[in-house]
Amino acid sequence: MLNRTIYDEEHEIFRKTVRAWAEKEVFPHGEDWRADGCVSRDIWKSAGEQGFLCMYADEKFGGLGLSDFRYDMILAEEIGPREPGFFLGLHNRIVGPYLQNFASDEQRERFMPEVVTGDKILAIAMTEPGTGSDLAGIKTRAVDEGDHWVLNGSKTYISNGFLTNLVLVAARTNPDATHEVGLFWVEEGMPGFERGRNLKKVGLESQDTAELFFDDVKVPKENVLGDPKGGFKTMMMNLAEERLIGAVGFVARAEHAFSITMEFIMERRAFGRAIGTFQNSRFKMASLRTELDAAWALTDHCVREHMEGRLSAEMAAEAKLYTSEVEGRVVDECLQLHGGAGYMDEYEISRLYRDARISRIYAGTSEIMREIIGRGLGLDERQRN
Amino acid sequence: MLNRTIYDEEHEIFRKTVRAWAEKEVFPHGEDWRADGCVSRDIWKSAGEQGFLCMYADEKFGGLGLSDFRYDMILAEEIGPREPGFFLGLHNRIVGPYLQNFASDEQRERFMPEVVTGDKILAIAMTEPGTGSDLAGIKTRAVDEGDHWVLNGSKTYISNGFLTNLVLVAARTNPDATHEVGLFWVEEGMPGFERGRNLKKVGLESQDTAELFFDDVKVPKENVLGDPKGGFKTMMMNLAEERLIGAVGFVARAEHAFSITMEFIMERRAFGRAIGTFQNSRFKMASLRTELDAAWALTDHCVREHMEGRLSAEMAAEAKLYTSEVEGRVVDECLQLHGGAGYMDEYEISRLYRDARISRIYAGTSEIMREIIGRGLGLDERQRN
Amino acid sequence: MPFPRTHLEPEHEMFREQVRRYLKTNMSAKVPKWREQGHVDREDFEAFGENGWLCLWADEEFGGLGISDIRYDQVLQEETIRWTDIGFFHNAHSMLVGPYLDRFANPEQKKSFLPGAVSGKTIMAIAMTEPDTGSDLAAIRTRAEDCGDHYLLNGAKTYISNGIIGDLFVVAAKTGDKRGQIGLFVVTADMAGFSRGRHLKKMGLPVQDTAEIHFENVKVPKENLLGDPAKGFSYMAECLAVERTMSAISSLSHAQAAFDVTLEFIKDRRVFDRPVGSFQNTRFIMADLRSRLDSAQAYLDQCVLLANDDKLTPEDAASAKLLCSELQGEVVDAGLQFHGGAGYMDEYEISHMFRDARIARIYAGTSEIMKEIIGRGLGLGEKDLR
Amino acid sequence: MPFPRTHLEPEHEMFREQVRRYLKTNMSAKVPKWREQGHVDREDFEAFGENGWLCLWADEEFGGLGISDIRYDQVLQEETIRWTDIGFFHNAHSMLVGPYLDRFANPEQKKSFLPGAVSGKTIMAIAMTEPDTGSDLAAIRTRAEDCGDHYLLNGAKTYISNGIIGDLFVVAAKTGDKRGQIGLFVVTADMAGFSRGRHLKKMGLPVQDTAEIHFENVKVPKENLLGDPAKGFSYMAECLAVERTMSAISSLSHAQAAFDVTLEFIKDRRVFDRPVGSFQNTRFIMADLRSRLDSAQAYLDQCVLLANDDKLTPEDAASAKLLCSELQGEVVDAGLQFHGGAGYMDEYEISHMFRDARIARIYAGTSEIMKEIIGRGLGLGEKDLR
Repeated sequence: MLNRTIYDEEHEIFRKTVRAWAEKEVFPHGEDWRADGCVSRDIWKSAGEQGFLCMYADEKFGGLGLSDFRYDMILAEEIGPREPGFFLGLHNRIVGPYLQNFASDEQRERFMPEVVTGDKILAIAMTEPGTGSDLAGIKTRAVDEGDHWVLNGSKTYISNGFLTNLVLVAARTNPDATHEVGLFWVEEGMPGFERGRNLKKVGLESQDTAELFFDDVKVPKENVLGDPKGGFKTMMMNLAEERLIGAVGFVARAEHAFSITMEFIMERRAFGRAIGTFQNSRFKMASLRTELDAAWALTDHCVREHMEGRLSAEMAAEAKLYTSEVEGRVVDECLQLHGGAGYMDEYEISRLYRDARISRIYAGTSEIMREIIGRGLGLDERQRN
Repeated sequence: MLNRTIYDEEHEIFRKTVRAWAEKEVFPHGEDWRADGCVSRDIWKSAGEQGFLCMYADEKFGGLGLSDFRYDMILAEEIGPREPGFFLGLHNRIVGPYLQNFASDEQRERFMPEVVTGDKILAIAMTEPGTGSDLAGIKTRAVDEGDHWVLNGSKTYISNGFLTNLVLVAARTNPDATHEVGLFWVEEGMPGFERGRNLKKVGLESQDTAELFFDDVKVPKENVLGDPKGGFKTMMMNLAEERLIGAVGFVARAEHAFSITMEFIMERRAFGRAIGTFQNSRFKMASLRTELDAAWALTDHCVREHMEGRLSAEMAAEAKLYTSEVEGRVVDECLQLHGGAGYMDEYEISRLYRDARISRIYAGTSEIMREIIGRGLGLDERQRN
Repeated sequence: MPFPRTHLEPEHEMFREQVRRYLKTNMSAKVPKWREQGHVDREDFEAFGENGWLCLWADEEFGGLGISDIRYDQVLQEETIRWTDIGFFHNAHSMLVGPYLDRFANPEQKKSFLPGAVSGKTIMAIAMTEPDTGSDLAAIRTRAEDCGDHYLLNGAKTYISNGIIGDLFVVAAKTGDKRGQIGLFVVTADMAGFSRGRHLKKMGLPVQDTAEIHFENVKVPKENLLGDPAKGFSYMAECLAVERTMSAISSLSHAQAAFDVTLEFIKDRRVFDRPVGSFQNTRFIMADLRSRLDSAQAYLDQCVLLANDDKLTPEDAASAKLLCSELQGEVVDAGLQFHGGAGYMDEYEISHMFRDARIARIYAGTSEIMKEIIGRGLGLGEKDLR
Repeated sequence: MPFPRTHLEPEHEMFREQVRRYLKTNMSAKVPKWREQGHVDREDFEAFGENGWLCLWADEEFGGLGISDIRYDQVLQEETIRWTDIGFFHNAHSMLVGPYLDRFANPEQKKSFLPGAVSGKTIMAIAMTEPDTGSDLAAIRTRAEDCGDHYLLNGAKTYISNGIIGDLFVVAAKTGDKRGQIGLFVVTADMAGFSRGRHLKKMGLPVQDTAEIHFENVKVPKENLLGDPAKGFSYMAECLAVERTMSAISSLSHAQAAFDVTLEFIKDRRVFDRPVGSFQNTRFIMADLRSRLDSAQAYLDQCVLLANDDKLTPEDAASAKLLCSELQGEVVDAGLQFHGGAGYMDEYEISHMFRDARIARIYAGTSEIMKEIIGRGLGLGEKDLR
């Protein structure tokens, strides 16, 4: 197994804290949360109390002023595999950075304190029914009415969508220009803002994935994030980090699947032998171990580059693509090694298999990643004409 | 493309030197050497003059006293892909270390100066007809005759086997104990030591791969390397480095294949477009780019660990397995993107494809690597009984 | 144009029409209810029975049609999967359990069990697998002790399909201490000491009730022993080729249906102003799957003909099962991927197909067991080749 | 026991015996010589002609047997590959070039060209591909200018199989300026202005002579035009389904032979005190390949029957070609791997098979083109689906 060198001593101390907290406060609730279709609001507040939310926030907002990405990696590694519905990464490293980096001082002052305590749970609403990865196709409209904007439209597949009380919504601000998109902070309780169903899905049962509806929602001008025409550009600026935190979670889940499978195949016997000792099992596990280690090496390399501020969008796409594909192969082979047990809910591998299936799709499908990487290589008709 | 961070400035200066020398002295001879079935003796001497041979050798033997593995990586990266038959890595990082680390002072004094100048070209003879990766199955025998040993047997698939004038030969020293093996320095000109055919193969045409025969060869006791019963242990100690230098060469060749294919597909047109701009081409290249970068990340990580003296045999096996498999996929897809041209000798990709096919086999097949990794995981019946 | 299937005659296609019409009219709409409750209803088996579609092979004296041409079973399975749900396991009743009665039951046993099996009043299941045995059937622990006029049955079974709604179980139990000394017994749910354990929750196949069952001092009358009490193992081996062919049929039907659902979706769903299906990557992957589906179908149809003539080798049945279940896995995975986020949502059929398919590479013998069988057939068994 | 091939009748198997006996006795030993010199000998074609094995479909008036059942060609190809070398391209002569004469030549043309084709005195080749065109046939540049009683042909072709020993070339040339306006011409090697370029060196298929050919003001008499001067493109399309079926047959025969060579090797070669074949990993991979070979064979044999009835669609021929060539690639790769270091050495047959196989995914239309064809057949073409 690859000897990871990215962490220092303080990180490992933090890891122990996280692990102890999660064993006590998070993991025991898994079954209930899966039945509820979402985690509890309390666990968000508990995470806030621990200082696990948006650590980079200024101390005056209750944050730690700590922007070291590795602490969020540790959260992803320790919590994600065993409680996949608790989307700390989304809050901390996907939506939070918009508030931290692109919001007005007034917005930061207004929202950040509760974002740090966990009273406000963040979400971002881009996808619409029928658009998928194609952001240029969104139809939600925002019309400038002088001192406020009026928002109309609907969004779907919104993670944290059921619990969120502060959601950043992408909407077209010019009916004639598909690329003019604004980002709006929409708050719980704004008239006309409704949640639809908490969608049932293949996996991630404790993650609330919802539809959101906007029916003449009046959004005050103070809630616009940056340039109301420049939302696309803003979204692009955060993509590398978004994909990277995803990648960490994917490898971590695959690693967990590998580890419970190791236990299973050394314990379970068939034809008089532990099934792990059959050559086929040994070879499969050896191949998976190798792919996992390549995935860790690539991910950690990208994290280092990211910390140096030089991770390209293409490299982040490579990390997302590679780790999610490795994860898919790992959970599939690991389930197979469980035999019939692997199909039963009572064995964790069955949940990991179902949870993992979205990784190749969300935050940009594998196909979109290949487009990004391939265009980065110059393999694009449009660039040549 | 992955931003490799393993090299410092002095390495890049060295790279330029190597590249300039190779462009002038090595690459122009490719066609002749392929026709000859081996590189010239002169090029070995030229490399020696440049100081490229066994840099770690003590200055008193003409070496540089420089053990930094990265200089040999650069040789592998710069020369291997374009002149695959010039096995510097074998000389410097596979056989050389036996002389450097396990030989007697007398042997080092006797052999190292000419090894550094390139007058002596090194080889190692383990494999026998019918044994393959199974070293315990070797049949070559050495019998202790007091002041010398008498060697009888034959070896095959010996790289550098035609040019070598100093070959380290593994032979059983106890007819009753398969694991008692000694290592013997056999020199050109010793009576009874004969070379067989320079074998024709799928690729690596300029690499001399030969059979060696030993018919009552008298090997003086001074030519025994270490404990005549402990050869196995010695061989095991150098395996990590052997696999690592292989891995570097495999990724480098794959990278070269990728790069010439990029050129080809942007130039060659079909149906009115550069073939690289078809989505299928773009996606394939994106996937290969990703795998290549994972391979570099894994390899460079392992090199760092090796330089710290903590690379495990299993991790080295992972690097060898992963890089050779990636190389195989890369050359195959790249050839495919060349269409009919890819099958013709005049296109370099056809040679790379043929050269690469041995990577999954030599220095331990992929199957052996999986055995090593899998046993390292504890998935081994024997360990459990 | 679909690749022509030459092994079906006009009468099979007429049968298909009849089945299809019935399923579309009378059963398709029940699927959501089945999924909700976790099993089909007894009336569904009975409806199949009334149509004459259960145990087609059974003699007319037992109410059957005496049709041993399994192309009819193939058609029935293809249509069931396309128009209802892959979890409606009437085929397991008719073609997995049924053949044990057909081949090994004596005339009295047939008289007493077959009429209920044919009418659907008696729903049948097979109980082989035990906790911890998996594919290693010789290692089962359930014991049947010979007590003169009856056997005393003790043990537990798991992963039993039709385990909740089943009335009649063909149970494998050790009848002696030698490895593989196994007998087969007909146990009915009304016997004292028989009980059902948990209705197991699983990743997919919600319509299929998978359960544990327990035997605690169940007195099984000797009349309920099938054939020789020591030959259960070879009886099972005899029935496995047909079971695996049926499993392959289910997998391939499911894969074909998933392919069609996906093809429709990608022609309709647009992204970047174009239908998803018009992208070269999508087109190439669908093309590759299409060619493999056709190839698998041609092979499987040949296997069906061979099975009809009792000439299908265990190796070939294993090949068909291996190929079709692996292909099914690839089709549902690619199909879900091309659905994008929608594919992960329960409201899209492909999400159910993805979950349902994962067991196919495991049950009726894992892919690994299939490879063992085929590989040994090549003379590569560890014991044969030294 | 091999999977039974039901599409062959006793007469085909008798033919196989006859061919096999001849090849083993008279030709197997020539393979090293062929490989050394880079082509077969004219006498080899003539020997085939004497046996009646060239252009089986040709009418008796031209010396042929009038057999249009391509199962005979399939058997011939299977035996050629197994007992001689995949690079002996008599099949290209008979079934790739021949059909152009069969379908589009007028009675005078047949009278003048077929007797030589049937006897093997005239070795035939087809010249389509040009430098830089690859699979995009509509983009060729060779021109045939109408000069009243003859056409003036100028241009260059490359990758021409039988290019060195060929006497008669069916040449595709532009007859106008519209994209795809192409005519087919019979050019013989003795015409002034015809010349051969390099005998191309390639990775494998050393027995197959692949060459460039050049046309410099070649006067081709009008009598040598096949059919309509503007319809060459659709003629080629018409012949492609059979060409691809033949290509699939070659690939699969080669894959079967590579499988058998490997199976024998791994039963014999020992490592760690056991035959290589007895390791589970080896057994599983061989099992997987065996099942896919059988499945591909069942499908391909169905395609052959459809082709016999002229019912094989271009999509199905493309599927067969895609599947069989990809499978061939996997079999030779795994086969070489299981040979270990020996597999890399020329003295082991698998090393030749590995090198020979790599072109199969490229020629007769690359795998990518096959996927385009199949994908468009599914309605996923960029132009059809908007």
